[in-house]
Amino acid sequence: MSTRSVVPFGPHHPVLPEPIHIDLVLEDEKVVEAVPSIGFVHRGLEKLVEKKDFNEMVFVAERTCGICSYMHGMSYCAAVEHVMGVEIPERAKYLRTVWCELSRLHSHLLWLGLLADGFGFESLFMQAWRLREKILDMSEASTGGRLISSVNKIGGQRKDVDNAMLHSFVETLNQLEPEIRTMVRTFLEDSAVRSRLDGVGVLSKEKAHDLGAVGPFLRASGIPFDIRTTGYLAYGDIDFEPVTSSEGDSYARTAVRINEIFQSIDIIRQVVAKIPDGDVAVPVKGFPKGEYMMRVEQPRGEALYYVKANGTKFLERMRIRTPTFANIPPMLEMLKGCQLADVPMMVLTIDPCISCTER
Amino acid sequence: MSLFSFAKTEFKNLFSKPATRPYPQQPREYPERTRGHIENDMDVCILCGLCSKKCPTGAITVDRAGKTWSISGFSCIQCGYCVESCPKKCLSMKQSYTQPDAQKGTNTFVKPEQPAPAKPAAEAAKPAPAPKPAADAEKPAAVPAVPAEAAEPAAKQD
Amino acid sequence: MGIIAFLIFFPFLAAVVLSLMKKQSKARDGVVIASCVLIIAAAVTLAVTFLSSGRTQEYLVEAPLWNNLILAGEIFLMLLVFYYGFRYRKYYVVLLSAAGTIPIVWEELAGYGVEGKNHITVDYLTVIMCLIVGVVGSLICLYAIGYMKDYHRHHTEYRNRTPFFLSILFVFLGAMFGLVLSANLSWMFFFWEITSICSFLLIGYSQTDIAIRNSFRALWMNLLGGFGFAMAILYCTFVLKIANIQDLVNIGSQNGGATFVVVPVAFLAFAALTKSAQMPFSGWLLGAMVAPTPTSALLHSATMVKAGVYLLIRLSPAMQGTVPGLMVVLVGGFTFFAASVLAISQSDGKKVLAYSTISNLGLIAACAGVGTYESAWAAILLMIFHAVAKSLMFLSTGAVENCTGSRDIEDMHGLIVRLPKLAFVMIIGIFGMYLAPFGMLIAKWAALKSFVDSGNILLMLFLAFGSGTTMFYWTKWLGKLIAVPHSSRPHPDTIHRDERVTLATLASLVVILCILFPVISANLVRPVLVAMFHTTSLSVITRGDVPIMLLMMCMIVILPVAARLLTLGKKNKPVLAYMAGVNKGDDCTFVDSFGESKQMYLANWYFTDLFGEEKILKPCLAIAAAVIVVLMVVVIGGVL
Amino acid sequence: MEVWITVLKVVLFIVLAPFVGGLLSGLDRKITARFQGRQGPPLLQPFYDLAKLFNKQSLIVNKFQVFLIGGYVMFTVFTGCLFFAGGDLLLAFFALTLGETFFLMAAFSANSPFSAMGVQREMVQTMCTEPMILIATIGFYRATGSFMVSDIVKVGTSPIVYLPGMFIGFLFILTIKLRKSPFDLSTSHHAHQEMVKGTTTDLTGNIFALIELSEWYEQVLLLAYIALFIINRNPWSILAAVVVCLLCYFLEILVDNVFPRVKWDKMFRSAWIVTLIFGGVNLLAILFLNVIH
Amino acid sequence: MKMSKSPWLLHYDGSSCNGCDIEVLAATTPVYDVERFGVVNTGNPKHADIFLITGGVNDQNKEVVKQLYDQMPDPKVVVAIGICACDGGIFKECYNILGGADKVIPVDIYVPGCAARPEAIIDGVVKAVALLDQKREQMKAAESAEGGAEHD
Amino acid sequence: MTEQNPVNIEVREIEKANVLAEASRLHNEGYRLAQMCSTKVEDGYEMLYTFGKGYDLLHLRFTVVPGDKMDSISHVFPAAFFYENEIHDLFGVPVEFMTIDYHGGLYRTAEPTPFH
Ligand code: SF4
Ligand code: SF4
Ligand code: SF4
Ligand code: SF4
Ligand code: SF4
Ligand code: SF4
Ligand code: SF4
Ligand code: SF4
Repeated sequence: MSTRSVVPFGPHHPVLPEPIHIDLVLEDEKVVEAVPSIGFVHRGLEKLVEKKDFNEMVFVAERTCGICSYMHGMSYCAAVEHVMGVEIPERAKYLRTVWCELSRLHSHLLWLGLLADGFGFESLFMQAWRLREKILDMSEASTGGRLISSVNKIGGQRKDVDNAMLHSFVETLNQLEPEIRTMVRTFLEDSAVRSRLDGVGVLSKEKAHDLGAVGPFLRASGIPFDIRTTGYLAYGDIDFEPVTSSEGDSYARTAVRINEIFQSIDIIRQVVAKIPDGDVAVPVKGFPKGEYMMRVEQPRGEALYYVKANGTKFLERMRIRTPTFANIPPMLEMLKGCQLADVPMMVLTIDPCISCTER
Repeated sequence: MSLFSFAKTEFKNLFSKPATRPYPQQPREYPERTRGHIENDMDVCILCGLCSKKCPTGAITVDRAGKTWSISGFSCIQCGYCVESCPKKCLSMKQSYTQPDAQKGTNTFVKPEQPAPAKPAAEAAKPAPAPKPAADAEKPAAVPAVPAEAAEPAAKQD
Repeated sequence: MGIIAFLIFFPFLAAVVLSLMKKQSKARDGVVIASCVLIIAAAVTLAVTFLSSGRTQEYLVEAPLWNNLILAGEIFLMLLVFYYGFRYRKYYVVLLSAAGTIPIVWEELAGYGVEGKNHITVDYLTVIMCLIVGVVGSLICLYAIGYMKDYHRHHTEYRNRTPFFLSILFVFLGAMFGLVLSANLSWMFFFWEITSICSFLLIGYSQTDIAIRNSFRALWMNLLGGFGFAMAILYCTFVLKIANIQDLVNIGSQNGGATFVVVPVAFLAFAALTKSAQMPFSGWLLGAMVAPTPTSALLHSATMVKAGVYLLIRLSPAMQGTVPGLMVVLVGGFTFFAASVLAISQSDGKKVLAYSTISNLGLIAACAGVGTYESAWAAILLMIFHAVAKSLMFLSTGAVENCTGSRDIEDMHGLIVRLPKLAFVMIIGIFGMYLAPFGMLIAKWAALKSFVDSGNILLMLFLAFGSGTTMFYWTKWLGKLIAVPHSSRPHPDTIHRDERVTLATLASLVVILCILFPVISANLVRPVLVAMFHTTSLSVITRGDVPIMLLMMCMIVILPVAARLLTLGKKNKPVLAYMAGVNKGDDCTFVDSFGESKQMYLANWYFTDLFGEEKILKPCLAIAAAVIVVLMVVVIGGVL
Repeated sequence: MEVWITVLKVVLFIVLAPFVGGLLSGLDRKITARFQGRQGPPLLQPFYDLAKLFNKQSLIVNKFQVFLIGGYVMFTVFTGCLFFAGGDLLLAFFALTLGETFFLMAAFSANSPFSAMGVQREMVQTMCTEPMILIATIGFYRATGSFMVSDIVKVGTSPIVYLPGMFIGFLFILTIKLRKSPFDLSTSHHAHQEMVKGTTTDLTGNIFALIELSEWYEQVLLLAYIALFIINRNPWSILAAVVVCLLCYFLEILVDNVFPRVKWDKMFRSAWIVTLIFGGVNLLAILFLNVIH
Repeated sequence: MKMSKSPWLLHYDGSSCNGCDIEVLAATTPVYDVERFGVVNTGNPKHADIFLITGGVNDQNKEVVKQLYDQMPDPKVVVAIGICACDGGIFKECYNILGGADKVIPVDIYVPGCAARPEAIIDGVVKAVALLDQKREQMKAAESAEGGAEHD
Repeated sequence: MTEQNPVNIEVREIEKANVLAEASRLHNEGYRLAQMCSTKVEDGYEMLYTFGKGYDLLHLRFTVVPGDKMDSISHVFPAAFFYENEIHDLFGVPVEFMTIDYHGGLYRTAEPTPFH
């Protein structure tokens, strides 16, 4: 008889906040085979286009995922705006950029916490989430929701944020930055933490490219691919470089996300300094017709929002290719041969969002 | 590379006040924009039903005949779309959220018969001893609020 | 005297009779059963008569006839090896056999032989050995009756040579009795060589390629040991002018560490190390697994390897603080540790048992090598308990194999449900191997104390680390047995009555020995030590600890009742095992990634990357070999 | 008289140890929370938990579990009694191993994936800690001339003077024994992990409560072992021992909170290396100095 | 001693959008710190007293939800967190959403909100905890009622 | 209000039979898979495959008539298996020769092939 164990990992599993199931075949602690399964949170929201008109769909889109909720809503709106040929006001673009980066901040801090939880460092998890609360407070103050912002609409933003508040955000971020820096030192320099990250789950540059990885996952393998550099929203006016790292291991992915935290803070500072005055929305009339594929850089990587409309108030098709969907095949590549204790690491270092993956 | 790199933060935490908010002992102040629950100024509402049509989750029920407007806090996603869509601007988003409960109650507002002298009667009501929720959960949002009647006498009294 | 002659000759007689009974029949079974009963009775009689007199008895002071017979026997054995060596073209065994036997024969024929005082001695140690060989050995033979029937039913591809097999088993027993009763080194040598050849024949029983390869490995290693034995005899004859082992020991212990006695002691110790399968000679015992289970049981528990440690214990007083002592201590201690580490990576039940035997013998050897009163006490107790518990383990593993077709530990998953009785017996066996308050542990405890007192830090470390690894491999086996998979059905229990009797007897012996250990210690072991060390040291286990251990024993017995009390008033509701929410409802399958059901499987850990044979066996052998070579060179160099 | 004092000690242990253990756990949780910038649970929380667990329905996977856990509890408590009665350290160690084996068997018998994986790790943990405990025990013997606790506490100089390395080594494996990060590999006490709850995954209600309870006993026992390093003939040394125990416990809490969970192989290697270096070298030193003889 | 002093949580994400999930997690972190109430986030149904479920149920996870619920020892309460878990929320018209958690298991407390904020989750847990004591009493009563007959 | 832009992505229409050949060609040119999407249209299912090279996207479109099968491109682009299983499970379009075939088990929906 073989000395291999066959065990289910998930869908319920305390280390995975979201349900994902993996059939694990183990030899001692070594993973020799891993077949994933999703579908536990599949709702079928893409098909809601038949029941909700294209305006209402904003609320559905933002609930594709509660973490980068804002970005989902925004991407959807942007896609429809493109189809309809609507140009939104500059101030709205800048505001969208601020909220996008706030989302990225809270998402990355959240992820850092989950990663810490995944390798059993509870205090670090607590610290990360404690700092994250400050970001959520900003979200709540500006949008009225901690996670689900409900400020997007086709044609711009439903709410403006006055400059005083924006500057207070920058102020808060300035205070937060050194605290975050102190915390991330543990991720980056603590040798015990390094022992869990270094060389774990290496994804080579070639594999990362061929298997279609996106986001920090891809950038950590040395490919400077960041859709923000294409200059949508206000990114064209902002000075930033994609963060990359070359090792392609879990440590590199952690380091990339950490550097992106500081990059986001910097982007917000630049945006607030440059934000023009004016309206935050334009009126939109008529129904969309045509198709468009919107590309945005979400915290987890590039998301594609494909919208196809036929001139009625109901869209013909909305399809979301989320970053995690693209990242699962390369993740499988990493799982083989890792240790059981690394399985959560592997899953977490792609920063999975099963909710949006399954929609 | 270091060990115990986190100890400094820990000791700092140990000797400073915890970050914990003493909720619920101390009620929480919410920012002005916080989206909690919806209230209706029934003096102004014309029961046109537009809000109910726009609501993405069908949380609002407008009963023209019974002159009531009700909202299920357990269906509302606090998107504020109704507030935006209402032609009379009588809806408002309050900061406090609907309280958790053992039943998925609805909040019913009754249109005053006369131009009301006092404030509108808003009553959070729930079905009294209520059967197990699982049983009546088929389409909770669409169920015309049972407490409408229950709330009515109260409203009529003043 | 008569009883001694009976013990030595009767097994040979039984062997001859059995080899003539070609057909499987009730009569043959009857002969085996009768012989076993007679042997046990004889061994017990010997013990009783001896204990009632309590004096060391010596026989056959003058025995030229017997000397010549034994000489002839030695030549015969050599020729037998020649035959097999030429037949299978393994010429190195021929060489080794010749190198060992010819000098002895020459020495005897040329008249250099020294007349010892006596040829046969009965003392406490002999009696203990006779009891082990007689009782455990006979039980194994008894077990073999039923086992061999099943064996050939399962393995139709092998030629059925059961009569041959059974007769060799008895020859083996006879040789063992001869070995332990002999006082004369040449006589011992003769019986020593018989056991080598018997094991060779038994290991090669199935005559498959692997069996033949392994049997020759066993043969050459043991012949190498035999060669060492021969060298010791020559040295004793020519330099010391003695022929009896006891004389050697006496000289040795009186002239502790003097170079002139050290040489034969070293050679004998070397021989004993090969026979008790210490590293680097562990290979032969592992290879012995290919043989039918009774062989392994016999080799591992009652005979063969015990011959090695018996010799070491005999030599023990002469080894204290000497270079051979150091050699035995280091090799034994190291083997104890290394073999227990190696056992972790094995899933084959018999292989785990084999490594465990090697490991335990290492401990016994180390104790003997330390050569103090306490350590010898530990060594003897270890030997007794090991013989019983290990034979139980081997036989029950064999029974499981015959019932389920596999002896892999992984396949014993849930045995407690499938074969409850066998599993229970096995659990007793495993408890007996390493847990308090059972015998092995008590002995290990004493060993530890003696090591601590001897101040040998390496031994202390070996023991400390080795007990950790020992715990690991036994516990995971235990765990496999006790797992309760819900949908398992009881497996048809096909073990024969003879097997059942044997297993039940051995299992009870494990428990009884544990309870009776103070008695055994006082009445059997202590006198041995007194004779050896001429002192009466304090009891090794502090007096207060004995009742505590008996208390622990009682606690284990009353546990079921206590467990009931602890949960009194509670109704325990059965529920499915947690399987991440996808338990299919039978605790054995789960909903897999494709939405279908998949069989869950829970394997133990084996750490092959860390402790695998490929990884560490060679280095371990090399280390042990280096120790032996270096210290042998030191010993021999000291004389030259 | 002697006998009655011993009996009294045993009874005191049986009665008081859970309180001490529970309080220590409560302290642990409180300090941990404060380390994390949280307010944390009440100090008596562990007792509430225990009471709750005893009040829960007990769901079992099979009936062997109950029996085996019973064995675990009995022998853990028994070990403590033996220790506090001034018994033989080695015997106490063996009894503890026996108890541990029952615990392992209970986890095995559940036949569920997470219990099974947890128990494999638990065995590795035992393999990591056993050598150090044995070596420290040997150290006590070489330093004081006896394996008996009752004799060890009567020595003139605290054993720690001769056994500083052993003390450090023991502290190291104490982290494993107390299931603290970085070594809480088999039953995650704190942050979540791949093992779910490992060995205790399939234990519920009062059976699980018994596990908690025996962990308290074990905690007290382990700290008493630490105290053994300090105590000598001078009665004041008992106070010193209590202080040292508390400090050690605090240190363990700190370690628990500043480490991620390491992988089993790292634990295994580090535990053995520490044992070899601190335990082995110390042992060599006292053998060399031949402290007692 | 009251059950309510030591409520241990099991959290399962039905088919939520993560919004409520991470709020549940947030409730355990320093700013909200539900451990003040003795809450431990166990992650193991067999140790849990309170089942926090977020998101609605779909065809693939309903068995999982049921199984987790069944593996919890009595007394136990279920708290549905967020609109999705209350009635399917914005996804209730999706083809793969059966509805709220009460479609498969009895829900004791509903916590509204999209996403339910940590304060609401705390309120929900506090309400649930009170129920635990009640259920324990009922359990005891039931036990003593059938007690004599059942004991063997 | 501005004129609505009818098509604002560049799409290359191809034949269903050529999909594997086209995919291989793109793979050789250094493209990687960005997404695969199916849309239910009147005469069947419209497949939109998107490939990326650097920041450029390239779309291929073809139609599968109901009841017809299509070839998997997962041997060329390994990540495709995930998209293809999704298309199979949600739209009911059989995909042949996928590297990992869930046989309809990727999404175990109450209603099979809801987009059918
Ligand atoms: S990674 Fe996914 S599962 Fe984890 S918290 Fe974020 S959204 Fe939830
Ligand atoms: S990738 Fe995940 S977190 Fe980001 S928007 Fe999508 S669902 Fe939300
Ligand atoms: S839309 Fe406004 S006026 Fe009309 S029913 Fe709703 S609240 Fe009343
Ligand atoms: S806030 Fe949104 S969900 Fe709530 S009632 Fe208004 S429209 Fe409906
Ligand atoms: S499936 Fe279950 S019953 Fe069958 S062999 Fe495996 S564990 Fe035993
Ligand atoms: S209630 Fe809202 S936030 Fe919560 S899971 Fe549902 S959609 Fe997400
Ligand atoms: S769902 Fe069934 S019928 Fe439809 S394509 Fe797949 S296999 Fe064919
Ligand atoms: S999944 Fe199965 S049914 Fe569907 S195409 Fe593949 S083989 Fe055919």
